[in-house]
Amino acid sequence: MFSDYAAFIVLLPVIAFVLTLFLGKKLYSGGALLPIAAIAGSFIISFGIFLEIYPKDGIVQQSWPWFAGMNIGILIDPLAVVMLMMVSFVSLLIHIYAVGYMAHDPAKPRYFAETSLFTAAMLSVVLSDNILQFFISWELVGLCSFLLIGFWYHKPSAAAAAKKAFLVTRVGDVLFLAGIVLLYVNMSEIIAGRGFTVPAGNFILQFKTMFAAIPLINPTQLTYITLLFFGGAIGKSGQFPLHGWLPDAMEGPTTVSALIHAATMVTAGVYLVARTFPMFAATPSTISAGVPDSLLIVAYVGGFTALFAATMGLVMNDIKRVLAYSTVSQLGYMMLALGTAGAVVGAQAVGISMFHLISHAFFKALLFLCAGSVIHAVGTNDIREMGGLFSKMKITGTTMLIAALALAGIGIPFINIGTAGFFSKDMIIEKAFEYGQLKGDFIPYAFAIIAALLTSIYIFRLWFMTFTGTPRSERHSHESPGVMTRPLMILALFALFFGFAHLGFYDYLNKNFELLTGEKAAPESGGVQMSPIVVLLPVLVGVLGFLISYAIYHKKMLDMSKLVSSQNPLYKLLLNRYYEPKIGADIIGVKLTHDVVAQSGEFVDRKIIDRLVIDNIISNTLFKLGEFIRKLQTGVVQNYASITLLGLGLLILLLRIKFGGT
Amino acid sequence: MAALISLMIAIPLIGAIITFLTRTREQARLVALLASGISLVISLIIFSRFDSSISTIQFGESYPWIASLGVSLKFGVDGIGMPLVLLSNIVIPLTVIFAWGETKEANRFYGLILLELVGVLGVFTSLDFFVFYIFWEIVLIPMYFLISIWGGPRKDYAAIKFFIYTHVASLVMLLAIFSLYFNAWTISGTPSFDMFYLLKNYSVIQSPLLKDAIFLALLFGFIVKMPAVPFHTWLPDAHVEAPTAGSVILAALLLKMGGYGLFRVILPLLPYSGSPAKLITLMAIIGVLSILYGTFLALAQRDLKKMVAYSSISHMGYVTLGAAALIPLSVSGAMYQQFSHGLITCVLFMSCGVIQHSAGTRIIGDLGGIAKHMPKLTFLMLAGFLASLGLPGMSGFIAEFLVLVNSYFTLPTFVILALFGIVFTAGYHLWAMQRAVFGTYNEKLGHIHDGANYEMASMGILILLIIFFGLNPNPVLNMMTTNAQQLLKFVALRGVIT
Amino acid sequence: MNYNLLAPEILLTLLALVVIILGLLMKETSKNMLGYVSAAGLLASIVYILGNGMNEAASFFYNSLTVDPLSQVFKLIFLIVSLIVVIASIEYFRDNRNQDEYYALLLLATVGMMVVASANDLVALFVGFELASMSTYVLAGFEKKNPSSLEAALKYFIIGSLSSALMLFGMSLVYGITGSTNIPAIIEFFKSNPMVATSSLDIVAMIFLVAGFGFKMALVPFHMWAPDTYEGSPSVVSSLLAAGSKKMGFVAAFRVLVLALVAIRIDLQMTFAILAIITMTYGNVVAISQRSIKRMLAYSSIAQAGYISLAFVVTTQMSIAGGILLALGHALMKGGAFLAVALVGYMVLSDNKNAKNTDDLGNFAGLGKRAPITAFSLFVFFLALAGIPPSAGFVGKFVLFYSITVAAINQASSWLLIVVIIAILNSALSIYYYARVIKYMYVLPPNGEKIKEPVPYVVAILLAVIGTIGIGLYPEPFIQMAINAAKVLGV
Amino acid sequence: MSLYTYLLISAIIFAIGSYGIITQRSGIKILMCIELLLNSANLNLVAFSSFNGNATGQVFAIFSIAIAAAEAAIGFAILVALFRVRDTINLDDINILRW
Repeated sequence: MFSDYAAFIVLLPVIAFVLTLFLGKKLYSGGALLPIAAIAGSFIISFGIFLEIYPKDGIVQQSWPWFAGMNIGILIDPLAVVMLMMVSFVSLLIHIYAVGYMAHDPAKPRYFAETSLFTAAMLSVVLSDNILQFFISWELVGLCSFLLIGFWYHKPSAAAAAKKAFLVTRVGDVLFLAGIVLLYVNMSEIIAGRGFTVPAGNFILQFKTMFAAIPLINPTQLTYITLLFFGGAIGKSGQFPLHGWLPDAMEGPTTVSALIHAATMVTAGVYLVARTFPMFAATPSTISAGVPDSLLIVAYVGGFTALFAATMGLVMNDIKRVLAYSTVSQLGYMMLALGTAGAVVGAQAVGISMFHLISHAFFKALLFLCAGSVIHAVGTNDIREMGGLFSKMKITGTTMLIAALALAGIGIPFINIGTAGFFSKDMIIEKAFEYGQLKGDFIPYAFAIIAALLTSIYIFRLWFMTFTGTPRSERHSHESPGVMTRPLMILALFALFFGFAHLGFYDYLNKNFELLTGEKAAPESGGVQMSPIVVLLPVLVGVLGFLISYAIYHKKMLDMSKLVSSQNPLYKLLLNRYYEPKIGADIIGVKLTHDVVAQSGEFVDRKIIDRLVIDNIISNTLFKLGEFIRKLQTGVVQNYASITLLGLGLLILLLRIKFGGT
Repeated sequence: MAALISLMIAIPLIGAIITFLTRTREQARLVALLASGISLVISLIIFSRFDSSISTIQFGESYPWIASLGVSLKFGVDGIGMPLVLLSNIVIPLTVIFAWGETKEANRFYGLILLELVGVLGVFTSLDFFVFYIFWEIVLIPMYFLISIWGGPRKDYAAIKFFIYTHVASLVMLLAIFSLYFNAWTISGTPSFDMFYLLKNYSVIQSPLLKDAIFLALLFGFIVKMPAVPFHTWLPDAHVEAPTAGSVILAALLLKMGGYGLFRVILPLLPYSGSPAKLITLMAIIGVLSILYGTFLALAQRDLKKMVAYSSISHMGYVTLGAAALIPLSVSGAMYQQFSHGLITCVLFMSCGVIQHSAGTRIIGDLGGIAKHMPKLTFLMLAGFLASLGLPGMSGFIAEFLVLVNSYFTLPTFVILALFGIVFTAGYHLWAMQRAVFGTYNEKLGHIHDGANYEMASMGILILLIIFFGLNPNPVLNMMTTNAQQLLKFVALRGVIT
Repeated sequence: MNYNLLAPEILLTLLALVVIILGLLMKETSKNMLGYVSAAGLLASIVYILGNGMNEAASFFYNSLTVDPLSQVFKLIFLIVSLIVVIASIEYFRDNRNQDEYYALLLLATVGMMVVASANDLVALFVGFELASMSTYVLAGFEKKNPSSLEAALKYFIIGSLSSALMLFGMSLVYGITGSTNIPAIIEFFKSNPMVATSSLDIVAMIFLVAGFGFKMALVPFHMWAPDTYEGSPSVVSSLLAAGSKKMGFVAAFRVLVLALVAIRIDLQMTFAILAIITMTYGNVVAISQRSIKRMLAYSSIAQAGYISLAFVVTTQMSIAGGILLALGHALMKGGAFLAVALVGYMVLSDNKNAKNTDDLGNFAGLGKRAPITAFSLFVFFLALAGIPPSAGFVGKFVLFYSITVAAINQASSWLLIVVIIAILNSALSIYYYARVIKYMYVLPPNGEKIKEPVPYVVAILLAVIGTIGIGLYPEPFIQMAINAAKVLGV
Repeated sequence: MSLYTYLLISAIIFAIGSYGIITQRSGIKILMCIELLLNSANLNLVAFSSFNGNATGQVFAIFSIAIAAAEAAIGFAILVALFRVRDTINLDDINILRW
């Protein structure tokens, strides 16, 4: 029966949004309770649906025609339902946490309205059954992210960051839109014939129809479509080269970072690739017509981003920025999973990637909330001014440590005990290795394993610098209120134990596309026996990273001031984030677009077309002419007579010339 | 209830005359609101009775006028005209409400606004070329006064430039009308200015050269109104100098006349023109050029209102592009773009007006952080800007999506070019918001107050409409699609597009 | 032979004499009623013409005068113009001790024009021309204490008599070639022996005639007198000259030139096109830089002459009908406009007695507030002159330009199309200087308080407004009239 | 004497007249020049009339002579009036109206 109310998963938060927006001021704590209740409702419904469909391997499909042969609808399959539960659950916890975190903010109603609108949009992304609705909701989450990053709009940095976030993701969105355009054209060529009339009951952009039509789409076109989609994913999920906005997005409240820029929205890109995985999988796996296989590109971009972002994570001093880069790098892992595992085990890659996505959602949200709790207590983002907080903030410290362990993927191999990250991430790394064996191309694996090392280094650096040692600044600090710490604990539990669900999770998700399209998925590849080294290595690098950080930042065994100095070019490169902001914003954004193109256009418009042509050439000439001619009117009558006679003569002459006559 | 349309046109006319005669501004604005309100009600009645499944003229009326020239007062609406009639009747009352506080020569002001309504309604409903042309010209005069009486510092220049520019265009168009008229006359032996009749007989013209000449003359007449690059330079000046109400009407209704011309006149002729392929390419180039050029120039502007003006140019580019693509859904998308841009641009110009009024400047650099003191405005303005940059869920997205997606069938290259524009479109909107509205409050502005309630009310209504038509386009989109399909039957017949 | 059809001319002639005689007998103060008398006379003739026979056809005095639709239309134009001018003059010349002569001369001038309108013989044509010209010479100089009025009269006189001399010379040549002064006979002669018709002597004769008529039409290069005279003479007289006697040239040209040209089948198209284009461009361009409104109107009426003379370029029935329509419209618009200027002059003088050049642009500031009716009328006249619908000016231009376009299509001649486009650009350009005055009237603040507009002026001006808009709103009968008139020429 | 003699003479008179109008400054002289022009035309008329062998031309000539007289009268009247206010009939000085 829950599935009949599927629509309310989205509608409840929407209602909450409207109510909070308009009468939030009058309600308790800026009407925080409305969204909390609404999202709780969404979670309950999602969970109920899960309980309904899980036993009978069912999926929920509802759709209503919209306009021009397109529809809005609901599609809840395994992929969607797990995502639904995660989003609504994390969002719920973060909302509760926010009651405490935002307690002193005057603009609470706006905050809660926007977050609940965001939740609605995100849920709509997850359960939409067609690419158009997906795109629309995708844009809406982008909008909410824009609004929430710029929540403290009076801070210029925040306003700028919000703009940057929106614009950079917009680049991705345009690619995505282009992909949709291309897809639409192909689809309607196939089912509607030039998009004149769409046969009833058919909806051009519905996933079901799309997957059914995959074989009919020209492979090259298909590759373009998938690549363009992936472009959208790059934008949203902050993959290289569109990663720059995500660290800046930390200008927003920490809760926002946790909700949008760690757990949910940024994973939408991964979700998009997962959603349309059959199309990616169907792209020709050889270099056809000069177009490389989409999955390969996904793998490389993901892998590279994982490493690339991790390097920057090493040197950041803003606690949230470190986490931001870690998010980017983890998203890279997810992409990598889709790419490599996709090549190895086909559709099962979705399961692998999604599992990391969800466990990451838990521990990264946890990390952010801990960071928030620290910032809330200390009042700064700079870890150089923190230290020795553990004594004061036990709960935060512990939970954050758990999260760090999960992120580093610490666990005990072979007996399969470990944190969530241990299962999800190591699985990805192993698949990358299998991919290497299969394709004889170990580069992705290299990316993954090095990134894993760096990950554990920067995260423990963060933890040690924050919680151990002696306080490096005179800031009073205290443990956060219960309304904030309890969500931490709950998330910590998930970070610890979620991992054990991995087998069931994989099985369930593997059914996904077969449930959707009715075709059997690729047969279970009899898991290649891995050499123990391969299984062990990820954990080893994780531990190694821990030890390195411990040595450097806790025991202070070696002095970093050599490395950490503006003389060191490598350090500078990293600290300036590979000069990405300079290149992106200043050179491309301001210099090229604004100063060169736009200004020259302005020049052409105002100076040439307007001044020169309209004013000078046309008007002024006429005026001057008039002034000149009127001077002929001397006022002396004889001249008039002369001109009259002259004209007469001229006319006669003219005609004489024209027809000589006798 | 036969003469609904002529009633709808007559009432604002009468209202205008009464308004001119009123003594106090209270009377004036009340009369204006009443007249436009009644006209709105009538148009709603027509709209509700409109059958969007048939493409023929509905609520047609015809009265003889100049027999010897074959001119007769023919009125009627179809899927092309109806939405614009509705739009005009929505925009004008809201403009009156927005300008509720006008003090300078109120009776003239509101009277002129009503006259504009008369003019545009006439253009959108008249089916006789002669009458069409007359209304087309009449529209200029009130706008000239709105600019030159209530305008800004360079109002003289702007007003006269606007007038002469568009007047030349319409005169050139008149030449083409002459030719069509003469052609039809020689064929049938009896003079007639009936629009469809003239258009039908275009195909009979022998020389392809003449055909193209006529086509281009008409096209010129329309795209100058739209306006399309490179005939657009009158628009920024006119907008910058015009009073808010003037800009609103100019952008929301007068520009739409050009687009209406494309659908009403240009498309039926296109398949029969001398060299359709070339002309289609020409239109596509003009469309895309306007999109990109408008976008980049908007990016270059310092003056908020001027930026909005250029954004109008770029948005109207979609209309040309969609029309040129000759796919039913692209054409109806273009029509929908007209409708939605009509609503959206109102909000933008109203925001500019409110800011100008309370902060005393529109220069983006001189503003900053006004959100602090103008929360209501910020909310509505942000909504408007987002709608304008094509945020899904707002009417603008549906239009642009339809245009882009469907134009790709026939004009892939141009669509790809147009897509580039989108990022920068978002760019200048957000840039302006960030610099002007967000950030730290610029203390030099002194204490500024939020917009008045009537202003906020009319903007709010517009936003609601934008969202409504963004979520549920069908009420207007269906009738557009019906007519678009009917229009393009001939295109398909002639096999112009491949 | 029934002379009823000439009743208007006869009536007005007698009336003129009566007015003179009454003027001798009356004492100064009661002379004001003479205006009403002449107005009554003019009105009576208008009614009479409308009453019987717009479409009559008859000829008198050994076929030297003819009555046909063409003549009737132009008579109507002349009568209407004179009527509104007389009505306005009632105020303008109130308590002037010479107003009896004024009205007599005005009536005689009207008669002269009417004679020209129906002249069927070169002699009659010449006599009519001279009658009208001489009366108007005097009228132009009627303010005999005012140097500029006298100067205007003098220039008008000298150039006028020069060109009538030219015309006479031309006529003598024509007579010499054809041995007759009767126009139909002349046409016949040309038709029957084309050799002679295309002889250079004949062309010279034609050009002389063109000069003669062109002087009245104020066609470049025979226009030089017009601006000075219009500016200098009393506004009411300028109104008569611009609106009335100007059309005399056109009707004469229609009667003689068009037929002759058609007959001698030599194409002066190009020549006339060039003349027309130069004329309209000249008028518009120079009008832009004028501050004296009367002078601006003078130049604009030169431009209008250019438009109307497009009718000679393509001598089709439609084009001539268009020419006639525009002439009719122009009579109303220009006449009304000059009267409005006269009213402004009155206003300025009532502000301060000895104000110089009362028609300066500055005096129009805020006219919309000071004299609402006048301002609105002027607004209408200007838009009509610029050819904005719905107005007489629009209808005229519409038909005229239409006919040229058609000719261009028919002859597939691109240069004709260019001619139209230039004409169109011109009428767009003209908006510039009209709009400037409109701006002064409605945008700028007034420099004085509201005045009471004298009834006679208002009546006269409103008559013109009603005519202008009326023709615009219901052109049907006028178009018919024009077409019938054009039919007479049988082109 | 052939017709052309007459035409030649009248042409010469015409030329003199127009030359005078262009060059002379005094209003009176200009009036006289105009008379010359008119009379050259009259001469034409009469000559043509006798050679065409019908009287129309002579009638026309008589008409025009009468008219010319009237015209001259008016011209002098205007000049006199002008002299009263401006104390000159030198046309070069009479140019308040221009441009």
